[in-house]
Amino acid sequence: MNETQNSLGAYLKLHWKTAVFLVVLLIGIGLADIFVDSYMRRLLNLCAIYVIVSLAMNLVNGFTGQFSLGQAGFMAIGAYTVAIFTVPVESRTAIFYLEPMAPFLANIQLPFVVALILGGLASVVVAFFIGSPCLRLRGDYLAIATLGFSEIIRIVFTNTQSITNGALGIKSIPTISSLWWTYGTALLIIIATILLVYSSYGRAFKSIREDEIAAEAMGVGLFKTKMTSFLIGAFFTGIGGGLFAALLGTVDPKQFYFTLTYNFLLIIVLGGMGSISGTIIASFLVTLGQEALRFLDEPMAFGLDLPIFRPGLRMVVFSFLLMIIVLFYRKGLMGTNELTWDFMAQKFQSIKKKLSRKKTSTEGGGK
Amino acid sequence: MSLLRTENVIMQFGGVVAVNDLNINIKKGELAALIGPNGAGKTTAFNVITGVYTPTSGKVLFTPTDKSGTATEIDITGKKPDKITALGVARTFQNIRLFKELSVLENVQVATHLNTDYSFLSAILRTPKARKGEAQAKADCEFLLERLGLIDLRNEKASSLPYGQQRHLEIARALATKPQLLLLDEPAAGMNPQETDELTDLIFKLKTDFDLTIFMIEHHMDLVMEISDHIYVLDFGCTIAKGTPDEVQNNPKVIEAYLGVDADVED
Amino acid sequence: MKKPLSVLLSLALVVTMAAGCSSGTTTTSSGDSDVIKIGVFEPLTGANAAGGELEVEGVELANKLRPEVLGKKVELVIADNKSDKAEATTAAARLIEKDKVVAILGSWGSSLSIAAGDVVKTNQIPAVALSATNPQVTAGNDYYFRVCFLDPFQGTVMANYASKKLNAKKVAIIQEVSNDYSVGLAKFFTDSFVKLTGDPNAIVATGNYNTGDQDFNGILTNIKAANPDAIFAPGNFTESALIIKQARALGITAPFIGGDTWETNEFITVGGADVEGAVMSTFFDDTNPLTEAGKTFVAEYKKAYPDRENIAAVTALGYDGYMMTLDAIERAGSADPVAIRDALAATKDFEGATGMITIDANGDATKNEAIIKTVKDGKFTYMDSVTID
Amino acid sequence: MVVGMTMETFLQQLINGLSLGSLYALIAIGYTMVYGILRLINFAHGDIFMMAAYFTYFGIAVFFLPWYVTFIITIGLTILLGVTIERVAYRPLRDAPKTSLLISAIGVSFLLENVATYLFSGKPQAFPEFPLLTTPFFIGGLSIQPVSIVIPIVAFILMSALLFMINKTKLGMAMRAVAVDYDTAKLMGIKINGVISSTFAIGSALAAVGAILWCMKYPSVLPLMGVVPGLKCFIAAVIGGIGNVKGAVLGGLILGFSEVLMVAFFPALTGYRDAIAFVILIIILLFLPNGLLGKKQVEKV
Repeated sequence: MNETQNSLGAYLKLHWKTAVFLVVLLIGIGLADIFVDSYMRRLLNLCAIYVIVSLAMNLVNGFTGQFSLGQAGFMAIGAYTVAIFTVPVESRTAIFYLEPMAPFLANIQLPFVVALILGGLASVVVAFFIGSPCLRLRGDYLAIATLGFSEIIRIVFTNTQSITNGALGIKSIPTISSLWWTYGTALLIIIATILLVYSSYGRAFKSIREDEIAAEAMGVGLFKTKMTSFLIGAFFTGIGGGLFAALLGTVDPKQFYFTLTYNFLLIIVLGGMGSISGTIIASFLVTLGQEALRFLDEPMAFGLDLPIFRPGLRMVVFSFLLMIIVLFYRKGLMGTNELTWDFMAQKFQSIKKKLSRKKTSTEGGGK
Repeated sequence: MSLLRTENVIMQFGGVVAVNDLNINIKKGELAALIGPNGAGKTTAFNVITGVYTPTSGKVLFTPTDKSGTATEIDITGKKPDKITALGVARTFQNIRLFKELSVLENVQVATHLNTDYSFLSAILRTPKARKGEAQAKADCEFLLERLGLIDLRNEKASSLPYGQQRHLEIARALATKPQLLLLDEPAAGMNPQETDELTDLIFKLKTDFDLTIFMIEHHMDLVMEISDHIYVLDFGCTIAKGTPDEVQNNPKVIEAYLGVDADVED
Repeated sequence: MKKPLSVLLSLALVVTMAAGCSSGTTTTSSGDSDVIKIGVFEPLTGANAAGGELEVEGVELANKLRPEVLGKKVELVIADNKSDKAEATTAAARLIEKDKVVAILGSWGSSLSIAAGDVVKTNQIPAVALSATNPQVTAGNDYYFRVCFLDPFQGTVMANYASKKLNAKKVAIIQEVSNDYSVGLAKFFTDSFVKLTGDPNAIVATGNYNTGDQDFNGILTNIKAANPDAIFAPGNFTESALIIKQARALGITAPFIGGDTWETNEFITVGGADVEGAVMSTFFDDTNPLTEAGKTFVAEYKKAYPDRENIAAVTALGYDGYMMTLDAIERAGSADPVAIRDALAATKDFEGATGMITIDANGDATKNEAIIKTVKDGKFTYMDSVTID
Repeated sequence: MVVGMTMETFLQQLINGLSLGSLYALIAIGYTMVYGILRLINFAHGDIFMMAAYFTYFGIAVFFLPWYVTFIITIGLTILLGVTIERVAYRPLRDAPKTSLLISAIGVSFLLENVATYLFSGKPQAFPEFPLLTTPFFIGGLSIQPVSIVIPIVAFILMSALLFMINKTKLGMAMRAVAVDYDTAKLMGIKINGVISSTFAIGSALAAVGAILWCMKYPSVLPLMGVVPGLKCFIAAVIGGIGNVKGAVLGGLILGFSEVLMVAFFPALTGYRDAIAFVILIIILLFLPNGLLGKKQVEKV
């Protein structure tokens, strides 16, 4: 191995565009953090959380090819862990007013970061128990079993009054509003995912997606590898859930109905199963798009009182879009490609070529 | 010394006996071939050896040599395919099973995964150990691609390669697992005579250079007769003959069951 | 190998884009225009849509009657919180930041109001809950008020009714375990009923169900075996109507009693003949308005919706919430949110359609009167009004 | 915690379990048929069921058609819906990766739910009453609604008819052939599209019958009413061995009885009732991955 490649200088030389870009990105987040209003801030925070959870889902579904639908459940675990451990002790009696909090938890309060990581780890533990039976099974059973588990988690949280406060949920969770929490975490997770995907482990994930039998014949342990991916995904999702709880300041079991998972499914399908950059773009498009399409639910859209614009239309349009993508743009925005400098240069070249060809062809037609 | 032995292996699917009482004994360093008409159970035999199927009864025994040079016989019957591969058995597939969306290089790199000695955490953190491992694996893979004449295509998608090169890539990928025994399932299928000749040479060279033992299913009789040390003939799941190419060629059962009935198979 | 890190490009692009467009939108609406915007924060889709629509009707009716305050036009901005908490916080933030409302009304469903609580608190925009009866809505939040009574009060009312009017000694409870309202009300009822009867085992059976369940035969068969004098089943009207239907089919004859959420047309259409005689507590009765404002409201409602048979209590509360807020703006003499908050907190003896409203230190309406209604001939019919001190 | 369970209560619970289980069984058959042939979890099946309930509601309560006409129209429309879904959302993806097909199924389910919410509002509609079938009669302390007896009978008749069709008719043979080996069946000259469409037609018709009976017993119609029954019936099909009609019926009954009996014997756990289906699913998958009556599947290499 070449020694110089290890040094920072050499790395920067090789990836100077990326380095510059990262700096610009950080400055961008900093500026946004100072200047955006709280509505936009909330949306941007939500975008970052969606990036985290979708990326985790894509790691399992897109890169490893294991169709898992348990995102809502893992988010719930992360969210509740943060909620339970960060709610100020003094306000707990007021919140748990139907049944007091279980004594072994009632006086434990942890710093946000600790609770956040604990939430990720808790969801890893649960994922291990879910994964052990399910990851040995055929793919489509995994889908239904993870969906089922996510429902079980919700039902359990509804019924364990003294720990989760049941249907009442937990409120007064200390909130985060700075973009740095969510974007910082998202950035770390994106980088970790990139490094993972472009490592031997990432290639093992992809080989399973491509052909399980061949992967196994090449020495890739199916169960172990699937499990690694599943657990990492669960960890990230738990973290995403924890941030979600801290963003909203309140959690209750209904938030984690399994249809929540469909949001992330839409994102990874739109972005491209197996594309990190696609997932990131799609997370923003979907989250901001859902807000932007609000006018569809308002009867007075465009100043016309059209009866077709009424609550519910937005979701119809949304689910319709999902169908269109699945049926006609099966690979989503990016397929399994990434938005790298090379990729962009290539695209740019091909567009340029197309344009110039058009030009010549119209000229030719003119003669 | 025998490298791979099977003892009375029977593989049954419902009422169908695909492999019946298979007894093979492959010695270290030899090149053995498994022939027989279509549907004779050859690929099933491979699948049993590599762990894709667990045999209904019987044993598969493999004697790998470890780093210190000691050889121990291990019962690999019903072990998971990846465990068997890790012990030193690699294979190619009759109907080509490449990782289509991955690049040529990545295809081969996947096969080095079983030799990674760092955790996924060090992979994420890119620890010196992980970097070193990755670089080493990459270098190994590039070396293999060089040997199989695919180095210039390393960044192409596997699915975009022409058929013959896909077969080469399958071999490169199998070699990257650092096998002691290589199972080739019809490596020359679909190749023209010239390509077949080249492949024959290549297999021979690889065998010596990588110190391999090869077990091969093949329909091209020229190839089989030219390079095999030992041949097993399967028909309807049963071993009807075994021996050197000469012995097999002159075995009346083989001529009747195989060559006699389906003579144009040699093309 | 490609340069994987450059993947991050997309992230920056969109962040800067988003930051760009947000700064564009915020500057457009200015503070000193000639309209005062009030946000209506209600579920118009999802599980709570029916309740949300009824409240919006009340708010819109009130807005029609009193479209101006301080010489400025009042504009309602209706935001759908989709019966979903995550949407709720975004919707509330949107009303405040994007639409620049000075006050918010809503939402049906306590948990949605609770979710919005932090948003209104940190942005210092007053909010008035209309029918959210959970104590948590206003607890520890200086910016949330309400015009309805609370669950502990309602639970006590129904326990009194069961004990005194029905002479019940043993009661069975069926609660919607995934619904905070239902669980809370069941708990307050239990406490109060046990105290009234002095019998710690007065609750003879408890059944739990989840929102959306349709089969209750299992729970009801257990309850039938326990043979209670009455069954308290607060919860969503759909499930409650099915519960009563199935109970009657099983031959359970004990009377069913419940809370304010039952008072919807769907309860009667789904329940049919079987919900006859079901008893519930509620905020308002259109045949017996308690105040002059109540009479005006009923008259105007009948004018606006001539084909409606009865008026939901939550519609009256929607009306009250709007009127009380406008009253506070007038008293504050400005459309400054903090001034409105202070005026709301100082509300005393405001005459609403549902009674006289005084806001206490918690931000709750002190109401000591509840209406008891029953279903008679397919209509919600006034039975009694109960006062508890 | 069993509070003095009497024989009467127990029998009543058994009746409850039988009628609920039979309803699950009817819907589960539709899942099993589609899975048997396409190897696809038809996520939209529960929503097809929901649409059938709306068709019946509109026929009787809005257009005042006689019930028998409505039932025929409902079954017809539901078949049309099911076949259309297959045509539009599944057929173009038949050669695509499994995941795409599964996502498409989820998409259809999501779309139907949202369209129904948009068109019919989230409010429940009251399903018309059928006093003849719902007025209970009493045997001792037992209360029995006639519909509770009709449901298992209908389920049994339909199952038998279906088994006859699958085993004895030409279409049934074609279905079995497609289920075993899609490509070979094609080579044998079987019209794959026709067979698959028929499968969806039969599955949807069963969903329609299930919806009508369901609504007679639980008379409210909602856009999301198909979600939970849909999931549970899929689980019922897996428990019995997916792809197997008898298995679906068995699974449905097991699920119905387990739910009701859990409520009967452990009243304190009633809040966990919806979880029981998933718990059984996991246990079955762990110990009998092919379900109770399913066959082992061997993957071709």
